[in-house]
This record gives sequence, structure tokens and C-alpha cells, in this order.
Amino acid sequence: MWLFFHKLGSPKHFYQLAGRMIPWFAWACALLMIAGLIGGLVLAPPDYQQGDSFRIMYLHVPSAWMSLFIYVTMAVSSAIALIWKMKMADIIAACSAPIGASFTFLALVSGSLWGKPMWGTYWVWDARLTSELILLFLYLGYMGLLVAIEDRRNAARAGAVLALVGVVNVPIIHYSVQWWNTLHQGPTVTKFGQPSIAASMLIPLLLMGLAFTLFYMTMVLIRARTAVLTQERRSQWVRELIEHHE
Amino acid sequence: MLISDNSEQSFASAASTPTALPALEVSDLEIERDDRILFSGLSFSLHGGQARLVEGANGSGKTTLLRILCGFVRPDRGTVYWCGRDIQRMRLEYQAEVGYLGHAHGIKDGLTALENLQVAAALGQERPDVSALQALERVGMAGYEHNRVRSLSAGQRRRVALARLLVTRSRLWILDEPFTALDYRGIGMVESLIEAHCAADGMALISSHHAVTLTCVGEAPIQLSQ
Amino acid sequence: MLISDNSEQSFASAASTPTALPALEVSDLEIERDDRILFSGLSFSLHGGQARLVEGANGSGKTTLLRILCGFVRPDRGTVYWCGRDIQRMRLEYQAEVGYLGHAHGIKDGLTALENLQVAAALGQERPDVSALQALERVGMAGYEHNRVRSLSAGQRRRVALARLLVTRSRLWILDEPFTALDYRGIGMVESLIEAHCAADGMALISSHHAVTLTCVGEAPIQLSQ
Amino acid sequence: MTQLPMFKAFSTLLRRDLLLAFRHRGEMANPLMFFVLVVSLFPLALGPDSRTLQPLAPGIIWVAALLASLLSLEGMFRSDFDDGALELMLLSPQPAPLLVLAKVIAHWLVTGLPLIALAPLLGVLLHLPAQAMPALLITLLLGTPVLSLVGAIGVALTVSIRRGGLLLSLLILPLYVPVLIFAAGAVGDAAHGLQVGAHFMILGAMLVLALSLAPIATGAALRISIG
Amino acid sequence: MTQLPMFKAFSTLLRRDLLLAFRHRGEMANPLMFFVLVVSLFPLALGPDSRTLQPLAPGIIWVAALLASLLSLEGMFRSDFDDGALELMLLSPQPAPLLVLAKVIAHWLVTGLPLIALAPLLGVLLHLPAQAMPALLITLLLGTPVLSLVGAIGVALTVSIRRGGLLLSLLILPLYVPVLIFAAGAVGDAAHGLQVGAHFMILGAMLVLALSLAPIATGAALRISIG
Ligand code: HEM
Ligand SMILES: Nc1ncnc2c1ncn2[C@@H]1O[C@H](COP(=O)(O)OP(=O)(O)OP(=O)(O)O)[C@@H](O)[C@H]1O
Ligand SMILES: Nc1ncnc2c1ncn2[C@@H]1O[C@H](COP(=O)(O)OP(=O)(O)OP(=O)(O)O)[C@@H](O)[C@H]1O
Ligand SMILES: [Mg+2]
Ligand SMILES: [Mg+2]
Repeated sequence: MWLFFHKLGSPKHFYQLAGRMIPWFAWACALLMIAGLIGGLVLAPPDYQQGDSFRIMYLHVPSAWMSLFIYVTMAVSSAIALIWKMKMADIIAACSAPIGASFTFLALVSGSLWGKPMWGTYWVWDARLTSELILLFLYLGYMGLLVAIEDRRNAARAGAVLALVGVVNVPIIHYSVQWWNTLHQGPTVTKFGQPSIAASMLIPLLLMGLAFTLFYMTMVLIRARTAVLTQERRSQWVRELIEHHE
Repeated sequence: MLISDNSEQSFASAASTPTALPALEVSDLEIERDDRILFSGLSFSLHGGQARLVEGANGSGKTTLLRILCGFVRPDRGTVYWCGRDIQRMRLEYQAEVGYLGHAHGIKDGLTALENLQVAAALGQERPDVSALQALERVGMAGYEHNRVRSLSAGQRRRVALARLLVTRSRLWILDEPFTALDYRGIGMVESLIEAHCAADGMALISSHHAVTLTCVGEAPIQLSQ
Repeated sequence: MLISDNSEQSFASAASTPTALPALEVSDLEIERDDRILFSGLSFSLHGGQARLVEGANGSGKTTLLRILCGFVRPDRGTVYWCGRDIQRMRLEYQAEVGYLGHAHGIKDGLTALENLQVAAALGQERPDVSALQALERVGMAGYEHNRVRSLSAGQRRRVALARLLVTRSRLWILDEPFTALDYRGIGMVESLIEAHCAADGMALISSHHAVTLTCVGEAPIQLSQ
Repeated sequence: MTQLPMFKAFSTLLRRDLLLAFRHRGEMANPLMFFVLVVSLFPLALGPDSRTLQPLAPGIIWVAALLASLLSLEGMFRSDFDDGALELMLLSPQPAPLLVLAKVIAHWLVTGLPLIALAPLLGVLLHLPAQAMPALLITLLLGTPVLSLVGAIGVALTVSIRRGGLLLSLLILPLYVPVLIFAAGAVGDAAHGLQVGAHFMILGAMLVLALSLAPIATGAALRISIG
Repeated sequence: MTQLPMFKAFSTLLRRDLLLAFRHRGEMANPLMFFVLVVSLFPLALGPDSRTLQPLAPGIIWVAALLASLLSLEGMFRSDFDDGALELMLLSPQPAPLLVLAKVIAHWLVTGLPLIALAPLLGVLLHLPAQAMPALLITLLLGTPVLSLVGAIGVALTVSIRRGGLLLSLLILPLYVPVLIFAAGAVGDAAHGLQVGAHFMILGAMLVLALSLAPIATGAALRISIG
């Protein structure tokens, strides 16, 4: 186990391992995505209240989950990077940010598109919506900090501190619905006991969630591989790699 | 390199009449700082082709004097004349003739060395005969054209700041400790730049704690005593 | 002046065993800046009572090396040992032993010279035997105790910054171009301060473009080449 | 022959400042983000009710624009002062007001213009009626340059004081008040379907006044600051 | 013996920062003036009607306090960074979080405390009901130190970036939001005569959390910034 981590921590091994894993993730993601979409858009029955508009859920909910999940991932890898000084953890965190920001943006847009039929307005300043907006700012601030600091290593360390500090906002977003009584849907899926949602709707949703996770992993690995190459461009193995290619 | 330069001719015309007015004339300057008179009754003059050192212990007022000559600080008494006219009355014309290097470099951290020089050239009277690249080469910074100044060392920054003087057509150089932070080769380089400037009928006022070996330094240094 | 000082005794104990570990040991240091390796495989050591010069052209990495020794910058490879232990592992203990003077002075413009020294003393390991006033006197700034630093000249500021080193009990002085902006008397004064520091079993690492005449500089300078 | 170097100095300085802003890639987006953040602070503090927010929308957007402008002002001369570039600018044979104008325009392009582009979105978020949107844009277009121009005077006066940021606000905010009153008033009136031509005229007049006088005052203030 | 120098360093640094703030005589008054000005912008932008203003009062006062804190933050480490004093602070044998705490407390004493003293007056101006006044003061007393503490992290992260002011707001404002929501909410509830003990508890918890963690994070961030 330790050896595995150690290898993951070394850029060269990471590069090779990621190269082998990417196709698997990509294919699994594609399959799950297709299954989820068919299940969600075709097989699931229309909602008795919302009609067909509820189907935005298959985009909205997974992307909202991902927006939170990715931030937590960033915070965890930042902690690893700060404590064990693992180069790869920094890279993973940095590469995750734009993806997370995109998912957050997607959740915001899909949510407000859904809001129009449901609440009659694109936007309300409800706690969860606002805190999701704040999450977007957290991502953008993180990315802004990374580009603003010129020295690469310092930028990574500063970003790690920020990600760790910002992670306090994640529970606030997650629990905001309970804390403030608001318009937004309470926990329906993640509630303990039996979920208050029909299985025919739930299963495609879970499939989509999984597919989004795999999508994220694929994207991170691709981005991280590029980042590794740029960062290690002067090391022996990258030079050999490039020569090999020419 | 300087021949066939337009400004060259105007310099030369002043030099051809050595009995003419001195280009820079300082008369009876006095300034008080912190309730202490730094100097009073200070008078001197400078002709084309001359360099003059400004000497004095720490805190004797060298920087203050040079900043008065730039027009940044107004003296409490006395006047600075340029070609016989009070510089306060002909500010823009006078400023076209002055190149200043102070304790602060006046170059932007976020720009590259080359970009900094291009800006300096555009803000002053640009010389058609010395490009920014050539200027960088002359101060020994060839190869660093495209480095951001932020990531340069103290001495490298000083060199870029010096290169500013080369891209504009300023006749009077006012240099406040130009040798600071330079290595011995850098010091030699600056000395030869000043020599060349004076040889082309330029003038220089230099404050420095280094022993300076310039042939163009004619008269005795301007001594400021506390 | 230094006798009967508490810290004195600990200095002395190290000096009495010359075959002991060097106080500062640098092994196999490497650092890359701007895609350029400034130095690699740099190793040297320093015993109590020794001073060492760091030499190199502008941009060769002197400042970077000194900042690594302060623990501000992490080297890409290599370790700095203090009394045999990695300084990253004993940060506060090590920092108690270090006095640093960089390109920036580290004194506050808005405070007087005296207040600055009092702050410096409180932040470091205060010396009971040298008061802030005495320190100012030793750097030739007697009479300026109550002047705001803002209104001091470049060289006077540098002197105040130097006085910081005198009010704390740091054994290792890391001086980045300490002679900058000082007049010739100031330079002599700093040299004698360093001599006295080394005579009391202190150590100093000095980067400078000035010709330095120190008797305590034992071995050849640490040469950084580009 | 005398015109050419002047124009070159102007455009070079403008380009330089834009370049510096672009270099800090994050920087371009910052006044914008700040604008959005401040606007979204209000619903958080005041409650999400759209009936509360709607009448406040013009005021909130304008106060946020004003604060964004204020916060970004600091940078206009500070770094030039610190690194000595300001002295050299004033030592240039080109007239100082012209150079000041170049810097102000650069500042506005970086901070004011993006704000205007984003304002409609914020209007929607705060439920500003569609009929008030043109008025919002026009007031911003006329008003934000005034903020930059007038702000420059204050920055120039305070640049030699460390941590002048708050003193700056103190000097400038009173000067901003007329702009704020007329601009927010115009948008509010437009939301109620009233005529707002006169408001625009007044803002336009302020802009002309500021354009002609502020650079001169700023130049003089800078000269005092470096003395 | 080990306790003593630590305490001395702490108090000296605190005194130093207070002294520096007092020296800039104007500076003490500045966050205060800014606070007052921002609060008074709203009646200007929204109209002086007391029925409009009353429900908005808690929100406006808190947003103004937040912005005043934000604006004054910049100075906390910037000048120390520029003149090298920050490096020396980190080179001190005293633990960095302790020194950071001294600086943050100084900052709060200069910017936060005067604000609290003035808040009742502004409450009156905005027609805040008298029964909400204690809640306003208590939330400010608990909340503004959190703003200073959390803000310090952001300043520490951005201090090496020239013109980081706006990036700073982007980093910090999201972290300020919880404070804002609970504090403004508490004052609003108090104005309606509701119980607000729970809000105070939460704010108190935030303060304890910030007090214990923020100095450590700030110390780490500073060390990165000078690297
Ligand atoms: C811009 C508008 C919206 C935003 C920013 C938003 C944001 C979010 C977020 C952040 C989550 C994840 C919460 C968590 O896992 O803790 C979420 C979940 C969810 N949202 Fe939205 N939402 C929006 C609009 C809507 C609308 C209009 C509906 C439908 C009425 C909706 C229904 C849901 C549902 C059912 C979940 C799953 C809850 C769960 O079990 O976790 N959302 N949304
Ligand atoms: N923060 C930084 N980021 C990137 N490169 C840097 C940074 N600081 C310094 N450098 C580069 O490292 C090299 C060494 O710089 P350093 O300041 O150590 O030189 P130095 O020997 O002190 O020179 P000088 O005599 O001019 O002070 C320079 O070429 C510089 O460009
Ligand atoms: N802005 C100011 N306000 C008040 N006094 C000042 C100001 N600037 C300088 N002084 C005082 O004027 C005196 C001369 O300062 P100046 O900087 O001209 O000295 P200098 O000869 O350049 O010294 P150095 O060799 O140290 O650079 C100093 O004693 C200083 O205290
Ligand atoms: Mg001087
Ligand atoms: Mg150096």
C-alpha cells in the first residue's frame, strides 16, 4: 500500500500509470453515461407533479454533487501535499479546480433553468443557491491565486492553504437546506433510511452520478499528465520520452 | 555609433563655444530638512562634456541635491539654470534633457527588460540610433531581454535601469549611486558608459561612495559636509 | 563589552573543541530559478569564529543562497545543517541563532531608529548587555535616535538596519551586501563590527561586491559562477 | 513633429498599463468578481425576498460599482510610486496630464468596462425590470469614467502615504456622491417608467468636466506627492 | 524563562502596530469614516424613507462593516512585506502564529473596535429599533474579530502579489459570508423581537475556531509568500 502511494507520488510512475488507466475510465464513463441517460430520459416515468421538466435532474444533481465532491478532493490532496510534500497531490488539486468550477457552473445553470418552471424565476437568493454561487467564487479565487503567484512551487503551496481553509464552506452548502428553510429541495437521495424517490428515477440518477465521477477522474488524469510533462520537462525521463516520439 | 545622430549636432554646437554659458548652473542653493540645513550657498556649474562627482557622508544631502536638480524637490533658496534659464520656468524642455537614475529603479517588475526599455524610450526623447536591444547588450543583459524584471537579481535590475539612459537622448545624466549592487565588471561597464556619454558632449552628475576612476571628471567633487 | 554575557559561555564551549562538528554545514545544495540551475552540489561549512565571503557576478545566486540559509527559500536538493541537525527540523531554535540583513532593510519607515531597534530586540533573543542606544552609537547614528526612519538617507537607513544585528544574540550573521549605500567610514565600521562578532566566536556569511578586508575571513570565498 | 512623440508616449503608457494588467491574468477578472460578490452580499444580508430587492437593485448595483472602482483605484499609482516609475513619468518631456489620462483610461478599460458588460446579468439576479436596463448601462457608461477620473486625483494625493487606502476613500467618496445620486436616481426612475434624459445630461456634463480638469489636478497632485 | 520572551515579542509587536497606526494620525479614523460613508450612501441611493430603511438597517450596517474590514485588511502585511520586516518577523525565534495573532489583534483594535463604538449611532440613523441594538453590538463584537482573523489568511496569501487587493476580496468574501448571514440574521430577528441566543452561540463558535486555526494558517501562508 505504502509502496503504491510512493509510486503514485513519483511523477514518472504517475505518468505511466495514468496513461494506462485513462482508457478504462473513459470507456466506463461512456457506458454508464449512456445507461443513465436512457434510464433517465426514456425509461423513467414522468413526475406526477413536474411532468418532464424533472429530467434536468439527471444533469443538475450529479453536477451539483460533483461540485462539492471535487472541492473536497482538492482539499484532501492539498492536505496530503502540505503534510507529505507529495508533488503529485499538488498537481491533482490544481488540475481539479477548473473541472470543479465547470461542474459548479453547470449546476448553477441547470438549476436555474429548472428553477424557471418550478419556482417561476431563474434565480432566488436562497441559501443553497447562494452558497453554490459562493462555491464558484471559491474555485475562481483558487484558480486566480494559482495564476497570480509566479513561482510555481509557491503557487501550489499557497493554493493548498486556501483550499484547506475554503473547505469549511462545503458543509455549509450541504446543510444550508436544513439550516435555513428554503425553496430548494431538501435531501431526497442522501437521506438515511429509504430515499424518498422512486427506484426507477433513482437508479438512473445514481448511474449518472457514477458516470460524472468517472468523467472527472478521466479529465483529471489527462490534465495531470500534461502538467507532469510541463513540470518535469527537464528531467531525464521526459527527455527520453520526447526523443522517443520524434 | 553616435555619429550622424541629430541630437549630436546640437550637442556639438554647444561644445564648440567653450566660453559660452555653462549648460547647467546652480547658484546659491539652500535646503533644510528635518530642521537641519543640509547645504546652503551651494553653487557650481557644468559644461558639456564634463562629469562631476557629488561626495559626502551618509545623510549629507547628495540625494536631496540630485532630486532638486531633477526638479522633484524645490530648494528653499537658490535657482538651477539650464542654458541660462530657470528650470522651473521651462520644465518640459529641461526634462527632455535629463536622464535620472535614483535609489529606486523606475522599472516595472511585471514587464520584461525589453518592454521596460521600450516604455522608457517612448516616454523620453527616443534615440533613433540605439535600439532597446542594443542598450540591453551594452549593459551586459543580452539574453535576459524577455525575463520579467521581477525575477532578476538586484544587480541585474540595476543594469536594466541603467539601460534606460541609453535609449533616450538626454544630455544631462543625474546618477544617484549608479554602482550600487553591481559587480566589478558592471562598475567598469558603467564607467565606460559615462565616459562615452561625456565624450559625446553629454554631462553627468554622479553621487557615489565607490572610488570612481573617470577621466572626464574635470573639477574637484562637489563636497557636501554635514 | 561582551564579557560576562550569558550567551558568551555557550559560544565559548563550542570554540573550545575545534574538532567538533562545524556549526553550519551545507551539503549538496541545488536550486533552480527561471529554468536555470543557479548552483548545484554546493557544499561548505562554517565553524565558530569564521567569516566567509560569497562571491559571484550579478545574478549568480548570492541572494538566493543566503535566503536558503535563512530558511526562506527551500532548495530543490540538499540540506542545511546547524550543529548537525537539519534546519527545517529545528526552525525556531535555528532562527534564534541567525541575524539577517537583506537587500530590504526590515525596518519600519514610520518608527524612529530607536523604536525600530527595540522591536528588533524583542522579536529576537535580546542581549542584556547591549542596549538599543548603544547599538545606534556603534553604527554611527548617535543623535538620530528619535528621527523617523522615513526621513533618513539611504546610508543612514542601512546603518539602522545593521544596528539590528547588535541588539540580539544571534551567532550566525547572514549579510547580503551589507556595505551598500555606506560611505567609506561606514564600510570600515561594518568591517570592525564583523571582526568583533567573529572574535566572540560568532560566524558571518557575507555577500559583497566591495573588496573586503577582514582578518577573520579564513577560507577562500564561496564562488558562485553562472 | 511635436505631436508625434506626445501621441507615442500616450499610447505606450496606455499599452504598458494594459499589458501589466493582462500579465496578472487574474487581475483582469478581479474588479468584476468583486462587483458580483458585493452585489450578492446584499441579498445575503437583507434576505432573499424579491419584493425587497427589486426597488433596491439600482442602488445596490451602483454602490457595488462604486466600491469596485474605489478598491481598484489604489493600484493606479501606488506601484509606480514604489518603484520610482512615477518620478520618471513626471520627468518625461511629455505633459503630465496627458500621461495621467493614459493611465486613467487604462484603469477604466480594465475595471470599468468589464463591469458594464456584467451589469445586465446582475440586474436580472436582483430582479431589475427590463425597462431600466438601458438606463443602467448608460449611467454606468457615463458614470464609471467619472469615478476613475475623480478617483485618480485622490490616489495621486495619497500615494505618498503608506496604507493610504482608507484615507483615499475618505477623500474620494464625497466626490463620488453626486455621481451616485444621479445615476442610481436615473435607473430607479427608469424602472418606474419615467423620463431620465435630464439625468443623462447631468452625468454627461460631469464626465466632460472631469475629463478636462481631473488630469490636470492629478498631475499637480502627483508632483506634490513625489516632492 | 521561555514564556517571558514570547510574551514580550507578542506585546512589542502589538504595540508597534498600534504605534504605527497612531502615527498616521489620519489612519485611525479611516475605517470608521469609510464605514459611515458606506452606510450613508444607502439613504442616498435608496431614498431617505424610514419604512424602506428600517428593515434594511441590519444588513446595511453589517455589509458596511464587512467592507470596511476588507478595505483595511490590505495594509496588515503589505508594508511589512515591502520593507522586509515580514521576513524578519518570520526569522524570529518566536512562533509565527503568536506574532500573527499580535498583528491581527492590533488590526482589530484599530479598525474593528471603533466601528463597534460607532454602530449604535448609525443604527439610529437607519431607524434600527432600539431592541435590536444589543444584538447589533454583540454580533459586531463577536463577528468583526472573525473577519480580521480570516481576512489575515487571505492577505497573507496575496501579499506577494502586487495589486492583490481585488484578488484578496475574491478569496476572502466567500469566507465572510457565513458571518454575514448569521450576524445580519441575528440583528434582524432581534428587531422582530425573536430569540437570538442560538445565533450568538454560532458566532461565538466561529470566533473560537478562527482564533485557534487562523493564526496557524496565516503563519503558513506568510512563509509561502516570502519563499
Ligand atoms: C440555480 C439553482 C440551483 C442551484 C445552485 C442548486 C444547487 C444544488 C446543490 C449544490 C445540490 C447538492 C446538494 C448536496 O448534495 O448537498 C443540489 C441538489 C439537488 N437539487 Fe438543486 N440547485 C438549484 C435548483 C434546483 C431546482 C430548481 C430543483 C428542483 C426543484 C433542484 C433539485 C435538487 C435536487 C432534487 C437535489 C438532490 C438533493 C440531494 O439528495 O442531495 N435544484 N442542488
Ligand atoms: N523569485 C524569483 N523567481 C525566479 N527567478 C529568480 C527569482 N529570484 C531570483 N531569480 C533569478 O535567480 C538568479 C539569481 O538571483 P540572485 O538574486 O540570487 O542573484 P545575486 O547573486 O544576489 O545577484 P546580485 O549581485 O545582482 O544581487 C537571477 O538570475 C534571477 O533572475
Ligand atoms: N523626505 C524627507 N523629509 C525630511 N528629511 C529628509 C527627507 N529626505 C531626506 N531627509 C534628511 O536629509 C538628509 C540628507 O538625506 P539624503 O538622502 O539627501 O542623503 P544622502 O547624502 O543621499 O545620503 P546617503 O549617502 O545615505 O544616500 C538626511 O539627514 C535625511 O535625514
Ligand atoms: Mg542618497
Ligand atoms: Mg543579490
